Amino acid sequence: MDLLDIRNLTIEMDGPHGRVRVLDKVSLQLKEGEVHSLVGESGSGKSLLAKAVIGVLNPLWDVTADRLWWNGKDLLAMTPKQRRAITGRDMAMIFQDPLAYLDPNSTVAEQITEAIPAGDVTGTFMHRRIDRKTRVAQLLHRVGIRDHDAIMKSYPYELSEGIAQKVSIAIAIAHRPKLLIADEPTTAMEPSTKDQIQRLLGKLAVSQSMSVLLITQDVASILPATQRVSLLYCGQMMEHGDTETVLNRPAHPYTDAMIKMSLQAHAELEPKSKLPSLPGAVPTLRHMPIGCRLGPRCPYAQKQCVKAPLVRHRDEQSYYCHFPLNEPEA
Amino acid sequence: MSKQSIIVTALTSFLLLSCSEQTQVPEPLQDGLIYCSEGNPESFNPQRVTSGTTVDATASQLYDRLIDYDAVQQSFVSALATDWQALDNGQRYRFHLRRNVTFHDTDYFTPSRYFNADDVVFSFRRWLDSDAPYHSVGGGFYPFFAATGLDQLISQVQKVDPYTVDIILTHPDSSFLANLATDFAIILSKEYADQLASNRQRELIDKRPIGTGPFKFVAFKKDYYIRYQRHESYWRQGPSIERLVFSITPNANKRMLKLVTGECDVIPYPLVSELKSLNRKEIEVRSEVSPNVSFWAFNTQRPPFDDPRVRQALSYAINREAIIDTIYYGNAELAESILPPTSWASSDAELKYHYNPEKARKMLREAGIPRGFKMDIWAIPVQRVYNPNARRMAELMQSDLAEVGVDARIISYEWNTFRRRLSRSEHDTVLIGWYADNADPDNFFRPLLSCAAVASGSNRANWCHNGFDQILYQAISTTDNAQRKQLYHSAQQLLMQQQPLLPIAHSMRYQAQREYVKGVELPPYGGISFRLAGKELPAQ
Amino acid sequence: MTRYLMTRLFYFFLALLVLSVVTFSLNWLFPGDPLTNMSGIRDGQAAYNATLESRAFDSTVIQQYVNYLAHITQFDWGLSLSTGNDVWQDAATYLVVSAELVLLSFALAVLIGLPLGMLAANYFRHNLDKFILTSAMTGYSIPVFWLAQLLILLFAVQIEWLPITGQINPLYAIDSITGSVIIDILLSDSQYKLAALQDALLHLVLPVLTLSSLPSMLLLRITRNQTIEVLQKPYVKAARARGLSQKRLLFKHALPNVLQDVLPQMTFIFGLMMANLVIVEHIFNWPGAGAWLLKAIIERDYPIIQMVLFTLMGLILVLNLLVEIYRGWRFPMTREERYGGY
Amino acid sequence: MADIELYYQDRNPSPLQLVWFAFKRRLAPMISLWLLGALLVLVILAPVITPYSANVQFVDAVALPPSWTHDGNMQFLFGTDDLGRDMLSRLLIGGRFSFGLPIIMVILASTIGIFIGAMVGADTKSKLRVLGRTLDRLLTIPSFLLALVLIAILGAGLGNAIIAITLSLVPQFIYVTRNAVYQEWQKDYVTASRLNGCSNTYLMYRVILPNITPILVMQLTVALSVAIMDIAALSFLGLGVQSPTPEWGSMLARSLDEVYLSPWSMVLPGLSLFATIMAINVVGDSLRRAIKQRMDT
Repeated sequence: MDLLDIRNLTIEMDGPHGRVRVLDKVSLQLKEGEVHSLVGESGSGKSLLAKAVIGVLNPLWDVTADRLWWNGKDLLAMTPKQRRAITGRDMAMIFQDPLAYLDPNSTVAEQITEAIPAGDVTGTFMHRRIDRKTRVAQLLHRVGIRDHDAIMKSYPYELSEGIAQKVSIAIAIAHRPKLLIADEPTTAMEPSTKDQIQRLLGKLAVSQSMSVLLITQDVASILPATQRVSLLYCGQMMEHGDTETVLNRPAHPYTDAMIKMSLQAHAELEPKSKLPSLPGAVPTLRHMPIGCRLGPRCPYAQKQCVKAPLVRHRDEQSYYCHFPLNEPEA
Repeated sequence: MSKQSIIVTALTSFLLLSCSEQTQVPEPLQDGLIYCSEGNPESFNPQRVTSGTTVDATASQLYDRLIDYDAVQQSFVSALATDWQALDNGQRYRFHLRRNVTFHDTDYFTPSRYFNADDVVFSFRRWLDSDAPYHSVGGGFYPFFAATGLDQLISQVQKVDPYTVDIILTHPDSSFLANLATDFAIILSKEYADQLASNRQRELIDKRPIGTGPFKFVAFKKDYYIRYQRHESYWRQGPSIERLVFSITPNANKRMLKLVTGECDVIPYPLVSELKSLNRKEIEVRSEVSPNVSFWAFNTQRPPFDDPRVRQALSYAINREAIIDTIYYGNAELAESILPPTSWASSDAELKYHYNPEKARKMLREAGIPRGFKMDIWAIPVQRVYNPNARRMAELMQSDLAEVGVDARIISYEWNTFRRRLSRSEHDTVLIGWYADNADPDNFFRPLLSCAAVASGSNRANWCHNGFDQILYQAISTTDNAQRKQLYHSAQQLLMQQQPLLPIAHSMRYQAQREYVKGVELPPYGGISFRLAGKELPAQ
Repeated sequence: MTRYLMTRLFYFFLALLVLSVVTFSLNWLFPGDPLTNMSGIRDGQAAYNATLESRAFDSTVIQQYVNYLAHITQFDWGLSLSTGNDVWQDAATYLVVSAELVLLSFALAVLIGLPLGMLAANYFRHNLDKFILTSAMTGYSIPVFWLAQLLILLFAVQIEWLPITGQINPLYAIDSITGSVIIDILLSDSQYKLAALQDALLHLVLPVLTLSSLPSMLLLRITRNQTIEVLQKPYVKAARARGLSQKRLLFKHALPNVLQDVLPQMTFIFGLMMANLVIVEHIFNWPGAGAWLLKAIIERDYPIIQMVLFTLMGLILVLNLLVEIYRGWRFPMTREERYGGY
Repeated sequence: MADIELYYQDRNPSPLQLVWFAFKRRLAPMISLWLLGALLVLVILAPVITPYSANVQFVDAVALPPSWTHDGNMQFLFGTDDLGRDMLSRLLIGGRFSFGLPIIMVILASTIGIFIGAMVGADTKSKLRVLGRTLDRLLTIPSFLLALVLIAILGAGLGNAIIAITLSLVPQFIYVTRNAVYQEWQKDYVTASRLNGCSNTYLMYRVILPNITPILVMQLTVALSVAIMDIAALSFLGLGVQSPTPEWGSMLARSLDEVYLSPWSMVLPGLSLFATIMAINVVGDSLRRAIKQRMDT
């Protein structure tokens, strides 16, 4: 059974210019122990998807889905209390800007302690106190913080970004979750820190044997350990599947463009080659195209594209496109 | 017990305490009475003042006089003097004093002897004899005695024996006994004065008073309250209440509301029409014909009010009928003269100053008063028998005066400040009045308009007219009422011509009280008395 | 923290000093003789010349100010011009009376404003929020003196639940020792303490209600807006993503952060109460410093005006200091010195 | 403007305009704004439209209830007071003192306050910092207490009350302007303009001021409601407007003596005062919300 099973998840909100569908029938499956990367430009709805799963979406937004299952249980049918029993215990989340996502008025120790399961510490009051403290130190060690005594007493604003993200991770894994959702954990970081965090995440995924849903902006930032990858554009799923397959033989023009863009950034281009970026800009919520939302920017688009494409499957990958690339020779 | 449970217990008991249905009126409220007075007393010695507020708070409560005036019998009755005779053709009065009368026993003074002639001599010499050690305490100023000329009339007060006193007059005076029966001629304790003198605390005599009256002084907090306790060994029938409180409430509306909520048992100067419209059966409004007059006095020592034509013109400018209607709600009579029509000396005078703005304008022009002439109207800040709302009256007059081209400004201070500044003659004109201390018509003339009263500060017009004084002197020198009536008539004629003040109204005197209050009577003369006060609370 | 504390104290005393310069110069600005305004001793009184010397009026203004400062640090504010009593001696009970009223009202304002504000924020955009917000706006806009009158008419006159004026029915004969009626009752040897206490509490209801109406509504609005803002902060979302209950979220994470920004407003709210104190005490005949100040202004009793104004304003400064110190200690992020100040 | 936008339009509304767009979308503040506008017109035209002079006393129509009650009289729409003066005329003329005067006072105070505040705020050197910090603390003292001090110096009366309240409003303007200017001064776009060689005066009036206008407008509404409340409170206590001048606060004070006989004489001025302050507060609050909205997006 899939740990997370999402079928046709749709999120709609009332904007100043009418109702907008910010996530359009997105499906995604995640197996236990799997590292899954969700790639999309800003505004693609990847964070919304994560927030919908974890249940911190703005309550005024409408969330509908054919299926939003966690371990075989329907998340949408749960009471808030039941939901909370899963959120933060079985699944945890870390965010892009760790400093903003830590309470500025609690110390690191307080915030980690809060996340430690009540059952982990027992005994008298003093015992519990000492227990908690050692647990906090342990957690800090696990995320690679050595000088735990100083860090524990610190307030978030006293931490560097890397340390703060490590603390966030420590809070997230305190409950030994089955799934860690990492929402662009390294996007705004400097390269060395970025590397540290990425390695930490990969290591934890293995050592804690937990699934990771990593959300990134570009293909290049996905974890080396990633088994599966999904690409979102403007609230629509473009393609998903086995990492190897998708990256090597993309079916969707969008995937293709994303891969080329990251190559452009990382590898030297041959002279005279065409710039592999998509023309135009990401549409605003107000002027969302109908049908396949990539349509206006897609070099291969045809009339048909005003109708949303159905899912198609090919080996280890699924894609939503009328005119897929790299089709095997018939 | 844990901290939380302590808090919970405290909170519940607090709630229970404040919500518990009151089954019984607590004892202090059963045998106590609250009178909501309209202002602060200036002192606790009525000898030193003329203000009714001070008299109310002191004279009948703390002190007794040698003789009292019985308004029903229209005669003088015995008080601290059991009987008295006029000797030497009315130039010497002999008073036999009551025995076994005790002074108040308080935490600041314990009397060792009964009241006797020494106390009478001391009390009279305080205001009579400028060499007396206590004369200058508190300023050495005794306006009532100065205004009525009593300090000139009495030449000597002699102790004949411990219980007999002689008072010797310079000449016979028909108003002497009447003045003696007023609220001002009270008896102080010589023993207390001596004690204070030896402690070098003389000024305390008027701040922590000792008298023989039905109540003794407990505490005074300026602007808030005066507390009294019953004098247990009072020499005649005393009150049935234990405690008396004067709750000082200058605002008439608040006084009325407090009566309604039961925070006051008795209030003076009620807003009669308001109370009647409330129509509550537990509140009684009592009224009494009272010899009083409200008037608008011009400061005749300040130009242009030194010119009789200006005073007359301004008198024509005021619509007094409108004042009677809106300020008194018709519960008063338009005053033709300062002497109320109920007085035996009153004669039918003709109303001279009918409302006539045309004439007023013309006269002002003749007197050389320019248009837009600016003047002040001082309005008393408290309610009085004769004037329920002087400020509002002033507002009415303001618009009347604007009509004739006079720009009037209304001035009002706190009552004691007001009186102090008034006696320094800082005013242009003032809306004030007078109510009689005794039944003698002289009480309306000499304290208000004689030259002596200018010096004593109770002549609000600062008007000194020798011819007028002459007439008054003649009137008190004779005991022939017909002749006196004639003299007062001519005095009024002179007044009407000179117009140092414009009489406005003679008002009814009102008092409102809860119906369970008994024995608080409205005397026609002088201040309120709680000597027989009691409460009959409905059975629970 | 020490450095933070030192700078706060420095600015506090500097402000106090400026305040004393202001009250000192008031003596010249008030009409009449500066010496009389300062000491309450009139020209012509026997002590006048001696005072002239002791107040250094034969010397420079600087000397006079130093002298004035020496006097007021010993609580010597001179004599009242209208009663001749020592101002500070009279002031003691007046100030305690006001303190009782203000503290109770402040407590009530906080008890109403904070929870209701958080409640409204919790139900942001629901009808409950709109209802609370509208009532808060109404309560905030009613002139205090009108509200007092309406409350009197309703609670005292129409349904006769509550008395109108004073601290307690004077028949209970509770001597005013401290000024605080509750303490006075407990200190007194009256046999009817319980009944007196009940009476005093009933007397407290209307003034406290009136005095706390505006501050509580203001506090409510500030708290609500601040809470809404905080609830939209990332760290609250993160906390929610950790599966914390709404209750824990509100009290453990939102409340401290709301307080951090609401606390500085407390001084302002306290100041507003000081201003309204004058009106409330006047209406309900409370023997407090506000009513005393008003009377002094009408009677032009300058020593009293000076003393009461200095004390009221000084108290606001003291509260400001306390709030700053607490805030710096509880919310170290606000110690701006870490960033070098602005 | 056409309903269909063919092209993305590149409008560049000013900060104040942006706030206005956000503001006018809501109903309550717009009603309040209309109410205030109507009141302003009424107050300006008061001498023309009042049926009677505010001080003329109709002796035969004393304490007449409003016209819609049984005993009322169409001649006096809102009834008369205890001296027989027309309530409507008094309310309208009173509005000049209770609403008109505060507007003038706020304009005066804001001119002075914003000018000083801008100068102090532009001073980035720290010489004045100690003084500024000290004054910050003194600014927590409410304007009503300051007004009382000034009344104590000047004595009671309308003119003195105006001076007192105007002066007591100034510090708040200085404070708000200074902080706003200071914060704006730190922003990158100002630095950019400075690097472009703009003079400080130009910066202040063309760059910074337009950006802090919404905040100043909000402070204006706050000050206006404070001014109205203060002048009414002073008059209620007998320290402000003197009789016979009608002013809502003093009308309220004098009506207390006849709450029962003529309740309307207490209700009407109180209600006018309440409605005016409420409208101003609603406008101010919505402005605050609109400003916040603009800053968030």
